[in-house]
Amino acid sequence: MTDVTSQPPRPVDPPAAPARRSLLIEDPRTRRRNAAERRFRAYGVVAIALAMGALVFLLFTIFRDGTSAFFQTYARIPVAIEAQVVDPAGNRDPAEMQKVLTMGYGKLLDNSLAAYVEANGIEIEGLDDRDLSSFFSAQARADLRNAVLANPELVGTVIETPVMTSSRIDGMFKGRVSRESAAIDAKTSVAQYDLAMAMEDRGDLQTRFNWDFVTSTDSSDNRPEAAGLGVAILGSFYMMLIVLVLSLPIGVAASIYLEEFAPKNRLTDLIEVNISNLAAVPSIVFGILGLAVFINFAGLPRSAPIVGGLVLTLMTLPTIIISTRAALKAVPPSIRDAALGVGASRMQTMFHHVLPLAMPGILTGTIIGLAQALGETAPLLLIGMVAFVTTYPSAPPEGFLDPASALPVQVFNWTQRADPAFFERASGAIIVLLVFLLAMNLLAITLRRKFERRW
Amino acid sequence: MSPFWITIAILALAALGYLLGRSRSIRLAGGDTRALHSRPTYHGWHVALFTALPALVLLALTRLLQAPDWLAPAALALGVAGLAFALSRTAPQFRARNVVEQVVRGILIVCSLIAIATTVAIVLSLVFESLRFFQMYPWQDFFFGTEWTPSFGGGSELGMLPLLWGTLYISLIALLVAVPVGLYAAIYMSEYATPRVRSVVKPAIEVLAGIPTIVYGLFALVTVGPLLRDWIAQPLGLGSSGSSVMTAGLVMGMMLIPFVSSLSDDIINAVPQSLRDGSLAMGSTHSETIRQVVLPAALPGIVGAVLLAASRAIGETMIVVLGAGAMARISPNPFEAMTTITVKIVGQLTGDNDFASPETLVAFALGLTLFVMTLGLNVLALYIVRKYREQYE
Amino acid sequence: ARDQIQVAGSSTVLPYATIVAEAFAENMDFTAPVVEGGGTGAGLKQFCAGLGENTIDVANASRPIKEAELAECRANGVNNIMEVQFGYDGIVFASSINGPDFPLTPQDVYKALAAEVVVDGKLVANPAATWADVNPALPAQEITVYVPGTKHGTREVFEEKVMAAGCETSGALEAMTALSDADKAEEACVTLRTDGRSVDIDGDYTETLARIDSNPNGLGVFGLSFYENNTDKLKVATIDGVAPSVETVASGEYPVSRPLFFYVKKDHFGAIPGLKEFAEFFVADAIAGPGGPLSEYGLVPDPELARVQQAVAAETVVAAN
Amino acid sequence: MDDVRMVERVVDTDARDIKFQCKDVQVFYGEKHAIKDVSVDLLDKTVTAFIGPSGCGKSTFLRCLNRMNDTIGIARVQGRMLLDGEDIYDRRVDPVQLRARVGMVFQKPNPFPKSIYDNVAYGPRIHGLARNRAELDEIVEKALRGAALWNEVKDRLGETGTGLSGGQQQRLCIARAVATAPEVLLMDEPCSALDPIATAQVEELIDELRATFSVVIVTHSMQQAARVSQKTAFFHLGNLVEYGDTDDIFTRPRDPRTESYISGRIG
Amino acid sequence: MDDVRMVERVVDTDARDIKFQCKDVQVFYGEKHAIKDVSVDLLDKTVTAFIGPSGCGKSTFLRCLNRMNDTIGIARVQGRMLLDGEDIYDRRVDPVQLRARVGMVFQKPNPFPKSIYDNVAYGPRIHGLARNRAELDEIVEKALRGAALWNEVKDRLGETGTGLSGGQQQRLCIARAVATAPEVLLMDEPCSALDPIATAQVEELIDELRATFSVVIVTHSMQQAARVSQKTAFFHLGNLVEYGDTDDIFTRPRDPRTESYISGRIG
Ligand SMILES: Nc1ncnc2c1ncn2[C@@H]1O[C@H](COP(=O)(O)OP(=O)(O)OP(=O)(O)O)[C@@H](O)[C@H]1O
Ligand SMILES: Nc1ncnc2c1ncn2[C@@H]1O[C@H](COP(=O)(O)OP(=O)(O)OP(=O)(O)O)[C@@H](O)[C@H]1O
Ligand SMILES: [Mg+2]
Ligand SMILES: [Mg+2]
Repeated sequence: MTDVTSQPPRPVDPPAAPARRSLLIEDPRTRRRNAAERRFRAYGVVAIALAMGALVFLLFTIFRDGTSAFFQTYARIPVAIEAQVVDPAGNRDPAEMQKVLTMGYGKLLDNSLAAYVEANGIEIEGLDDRDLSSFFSAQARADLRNAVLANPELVGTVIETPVMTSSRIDGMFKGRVSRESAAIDAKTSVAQYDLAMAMEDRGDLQTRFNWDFVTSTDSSDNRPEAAGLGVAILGSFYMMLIVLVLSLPIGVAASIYLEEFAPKNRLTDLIEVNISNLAAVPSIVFGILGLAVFINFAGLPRSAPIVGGLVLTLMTLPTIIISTRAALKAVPPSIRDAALGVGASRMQTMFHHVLPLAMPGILTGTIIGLAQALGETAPLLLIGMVAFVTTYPSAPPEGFLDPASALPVQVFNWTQRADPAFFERASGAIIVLLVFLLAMNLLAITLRRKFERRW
Repeated sequence: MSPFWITIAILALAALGYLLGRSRSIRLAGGDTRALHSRPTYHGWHVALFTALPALVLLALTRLLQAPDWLAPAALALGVAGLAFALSRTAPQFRARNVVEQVVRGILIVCSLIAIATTVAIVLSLVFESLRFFQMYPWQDFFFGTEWTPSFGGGSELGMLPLLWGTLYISLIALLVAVPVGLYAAIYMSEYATPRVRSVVKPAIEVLAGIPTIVYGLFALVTVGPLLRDWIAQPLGLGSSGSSVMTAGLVMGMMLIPFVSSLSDDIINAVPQSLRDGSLAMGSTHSETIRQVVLPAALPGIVGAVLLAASRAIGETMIVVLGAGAMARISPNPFEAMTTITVKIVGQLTGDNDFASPETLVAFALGLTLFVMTLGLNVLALYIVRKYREQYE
Repeated sequence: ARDQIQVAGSSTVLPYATIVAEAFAENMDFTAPVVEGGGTGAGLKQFCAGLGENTIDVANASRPIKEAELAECRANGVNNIMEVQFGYDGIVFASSINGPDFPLTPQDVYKALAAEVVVDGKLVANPAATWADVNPALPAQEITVYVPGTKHGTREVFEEKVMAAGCETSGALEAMTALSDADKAEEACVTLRTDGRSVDIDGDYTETLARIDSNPNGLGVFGLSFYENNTDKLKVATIDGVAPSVETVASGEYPVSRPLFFYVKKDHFGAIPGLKEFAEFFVADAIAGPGGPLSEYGLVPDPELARVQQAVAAETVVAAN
Repeated sequence: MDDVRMVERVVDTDARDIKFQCKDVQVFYGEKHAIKDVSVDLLDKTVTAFIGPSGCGKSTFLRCLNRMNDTIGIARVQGRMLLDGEDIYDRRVDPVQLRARVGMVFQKPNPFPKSIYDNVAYGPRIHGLARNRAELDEIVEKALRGAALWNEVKDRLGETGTGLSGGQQQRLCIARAVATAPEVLLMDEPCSALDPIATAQVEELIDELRATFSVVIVTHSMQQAARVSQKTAFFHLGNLVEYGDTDDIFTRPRDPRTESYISGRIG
Repeated sequence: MDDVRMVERVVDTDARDIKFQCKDVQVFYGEKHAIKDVSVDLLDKTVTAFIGPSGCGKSTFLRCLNRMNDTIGIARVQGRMLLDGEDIYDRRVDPVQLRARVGMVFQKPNPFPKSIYDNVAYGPRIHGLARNRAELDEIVEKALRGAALWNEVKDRLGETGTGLSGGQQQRLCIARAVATAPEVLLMDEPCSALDPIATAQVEELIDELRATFSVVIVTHSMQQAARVSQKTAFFHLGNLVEYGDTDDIFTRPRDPRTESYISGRIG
């Protein structure tokens, strides 16, 4: 503020007694300055409001689109396990029965549904075979097959079990499919819509909370209703475990060395610039690196969380290092002097005094770095984690080497799929990802609050 | 035994070593720890480090070089040897603290070398393919070409200038959003807000950094793009593109807010209260204090935060793809579709092109160029910080 | 040792491959294969990186492998490659369901999207602003077409089968050849305008769909299967009067389509359990045949599927030349 | 050693206006009751000294006078403090305006991490006391001269203020406060880190300032209090034990606590 | 006012060992030559006072003695400084060990933002001076009593050290330094913020410490120097002008500069 005001300056030489001014009345200059103060403060409020507004809006859209992913419609009808379909050889030999593929079990469901329609006297114009066969999820066939193979006794009986409906039927109860859209939708029909409504009236269709969405594995484009996040959650969990365990200590250690111990010379300048520069390297380049170093050179398997974790660690390091160094720099030198003065070593000064004071900044870096790592897909592209994986990785440590996908990968994949039902799933996956993020950061946020102080 | 269990065993051994070293030092001092050169804990750490470090390094090496399996248990043996050696060294006058600190220092150095190693590895993994690219495509055309039209049949124009322009343009707009908003938010949080408000708002804003970028991309595509087109671009006659530099920049700026706000907030909070008091006591308003005393003192940290945000802006793909489109173009009109280097790196690497063709290899050259450019940017930032840094106390 | 098959490559093939992988894991006693997308080029690159556990076993491709790529494969010791063409993907034009119909011809598209057209014997920047400008039979709607970006294989097909074809039938090729040489003319045929009426999409079809949602004037290029899953939002355009469907593409009536492939490392048979079974399962009638889950999803089955099945069973590899 | 430079100043208290009128002031730091029921009237154009053992609440009370305690989260102030008859804790009072009129030098020197020049020019700039650069230069020089720092720093005005010695920093802070030309100047042990010569110069400055302003000074040096002040307040454990003319306090203390503090004096 | 509590102490300089031997010490802050060619021998079991005008280099020289100047990037130290005959700037010397033996109280109080107890216990903890908690408690109490702070803080040992008054903070720092039991204690104006009673107590402490250690104290109070020290060094503009027995310096200064500084004394 070098501005020279129009207001006559108070005489300074000699300092004559100024006219009495009331504290309660603002003089023009103060008024102006206070207006600037209020503006400044208002900018802050506006900034916070903008950020919070953006957050609320995004969360609102995510929850609006994604909540329904946690619900799923099931039908409860009697299913006859017809022997001639599932056991053409008729000898109940599991090896023989296995030859009947999942596709074959569709007939059981079709027939059962037709029988149900007849038994309940439902009359719908134009209800044809296709409407019946696409009423249930392809997953239902697979479930049925697994049940029969696991228990051949079932053959020839009629079982009553919840049967997963297809995504269009499910969509009818989530507002995604209407009678009008069904009319022009190649994958469903008005007749199917009427049938679903008729079944719902009878209480045979129920939409209930769908834990499977969180626990089961991904599924193909043909059965969006069965897709789940189990593998992705495990994969993300394993990766984040690795990232946290590696990037936090390494990042903090590197910052400590560079900020406190390294001689200040060209070389350390170079390192410093270099680290900030690493933050600007597009994340996919880290994928290229991971492929070359961890898979081709070190011989780690593709699609494995360990490789993903290592790549994300490298990617997170700059964020943590930059924020940690800034936080270390901000600790007043007098604190260091005080500790050194009583004979603490530099290491002790560092770990006993400076580090705790820098902790809020370090934790912020960690929170942001991990958030970024958790949401990143591009580097995983090249190391094979943007994949369709339908087997759960085993428990650690072997699980680190098993194929897995990750939450953002699942979001990314699902938003690309053709069936609109996947969009809802992707939004649901984002909700899970955010919950995961908050859970992951909760400790850091509480810790940070504990460490925050002014001096 | 799998390497994992050997690691666990070594760590257990190190823990044992810690206890042994500690108790042995106390015993040697006859129970009076004041007779020791270093605190018993340091003796403990000394033994633990000598047990674990060589063994773990050997284990890592065997794993990396795919050495025969029997070498892995050898690591365990080495751990035992290290333990014995360190224990034998323990003596009251043994400078355990200095040894431990030297080792820790070594570890710190190794950690900071990881950053260097990463850089070297990145450069190496980019440079060979880039060379292959420049053998197929003239470098003049790449660096100075203003046309970016890759095609499958060959004969592509692969000038990077349109991409560079888009990168700079979009990043600039993103920063124009993120820096003021983030900085003001940080100032408000650390200077004005009550601790309660701050403890809620800060983590909340940080959630913005954790929302997957695809959400932002869709937000740009579905909401912001049409909004800008219908309410600003078309009425002003600036074009009718749904995706634009402005869209991507605005949305990306939103994502970057927490990068600026949270880091700056911590740094501002670390400025000693005595400086604020000094300024307030002169009759300056709170905002004058912030602008003229607090912010300059916090400058290095804030520049770091802004750099981090800029880095993210340069490296972002999804928002640009969905928000700004894929059109490589040089135009001053922010309501036109453009694209960035990073987007094209990802695009060319994941496309259907022949992987040995210049259309794919150009991704590596782009990556390398970007790397060098951001390096220059960072040197500049370092220089600025050095010049204007205000060290308090 | 790795006990699951690793597949990577074209994102057009990806949905089919996942359907197959899922069914394969369900019905056979093998671990579920891991299927990645990543693009044909990236898939083939990893495929050709060498043999062994750290490399993938199957590469999906939306185009045949190129000579250069084969050479790289060979250089890295990947010699016995089986090429399997398992079907076609139809490429369709579609617009918002609420908009008018578009009976297109390649010629219309060419005239609407070419960067430069011949007017009165001179090359001028394309002046067309509405479809009616191109062909009075078409609606007077602003031209905006969302075209796959240059990284997509679909783009190549679009350029060849729509732009180049339209260029030729409209007589523009001839006129331009007269103005310059043949090579330049061919290139000019497939050069799209850059004034914002043709918009490159580097993302996927969902992005195209979202763009049409936000700009109802838009016309987008989609895969047939994508359209079939979204008939409630999209209205498909006919080409030369033929509406795209699995049948019309299979019969060749609908002109714009491309073959889909996957490549298998024969040398991995035995080392990776179930690899050969997977290849066979992929092209089995129950899967890839008409009425199977693939065609249910929108794949156009290869009319010569039986021959393909035989070739797979016989482990026929791509001839070295 | 003869170190008492006691100047007999004729003080005519009644002729002076009351500048600050404090009534029943209480200050709490959280639970801690730091100032207990202090009532005191500070006169205009007078130097008032606050003395008392360390930790008795001198700084705390001083900080109340320009509401610097507002910046300490846990501090609570009760009671009435009138500056020229106006309650400074009134809701309508703008602390900024108050602090412009009531300047302060802190106990711990806290120069800004800026150049020496900018440190001193800071106040005049924000209050617009100079019309142009030349005037500003003049103000800065005068303030630095007043604080006895000019000769030491005139060649290095551009260097950062934090690179000064302890005593130099303290004088810089004095210069900074004086440059703003406040009506009341609160000085918390302004000479604690100064050598005798510099101390004498600062005391001279204080004496000069008294012509127009009132000055409140916290000091541990009874001699200093005696030399520069006309009024003295003695604090003990948060209480204002005695307040009166400096001469009276030092020669005829009424309270036994004052008596014992004064007589136990050494420094 | 009779404020001189001058105790005549019999000082037998020759019988004492030399603790610190400094030879041709030069200190530069960047370009600035802050200490010029200072040679001085500091004796064991002796209190040495450094006096001189503000900014003359006292703190700078003091900080050389335990290598605290290492932490200032631009500071360069030349010359030889021998502690018990060993060059403390030798490459093999561990500054940590040096600082454990040569403790320091800084000019600006700088308590850790930790509890009062932890502030004092920090040194003993890292040096392993206590075998158990009881011993540590004892050390802490003794140090705080020595620094005349115990009564004020004994009920609030868990509160943070930065919430103390200025003088309390200074005493806390003294307690912190004393608790480490160094051989040499460097004190940079340890009583500047203290009231006379506390000052007396601290001076008593210094006198006690002298029995076993050597103490170097920077002070602006000539009286204090006279009271507590046996040797005095007078610095001026970076030069060591005069060094000798305190009595001699104050009664028979040899250098005119010393003479004029002493005679101009006030505070
Ligand atoms: N960090 C620094 N950078 C640059 N110059 C410095 C620094 N510290 C001190 N100086 C300068 O060195 C000279 C000596 O400073 P020093 O702190 O030793 O003085 P001092 O004798 O302790 O004074 P005081 O009694 O005021 O504390 C002064 O002129 C000061 O300005
Ligand atoms: N921020 C604070 N939080 C808690 N207690 C405080 C704080 N500041 C001061 N106190 C306490 O309030 C009492 C009065 O402190 P004050 O700083 O006013 O003393 P003082 O008279 O200035 O002493 P000194 O001469 O040592 O500076 C002391 O007991 C001190 O410990
Ligand atoms: Mg005080
Ligand atoms: Mg000093």
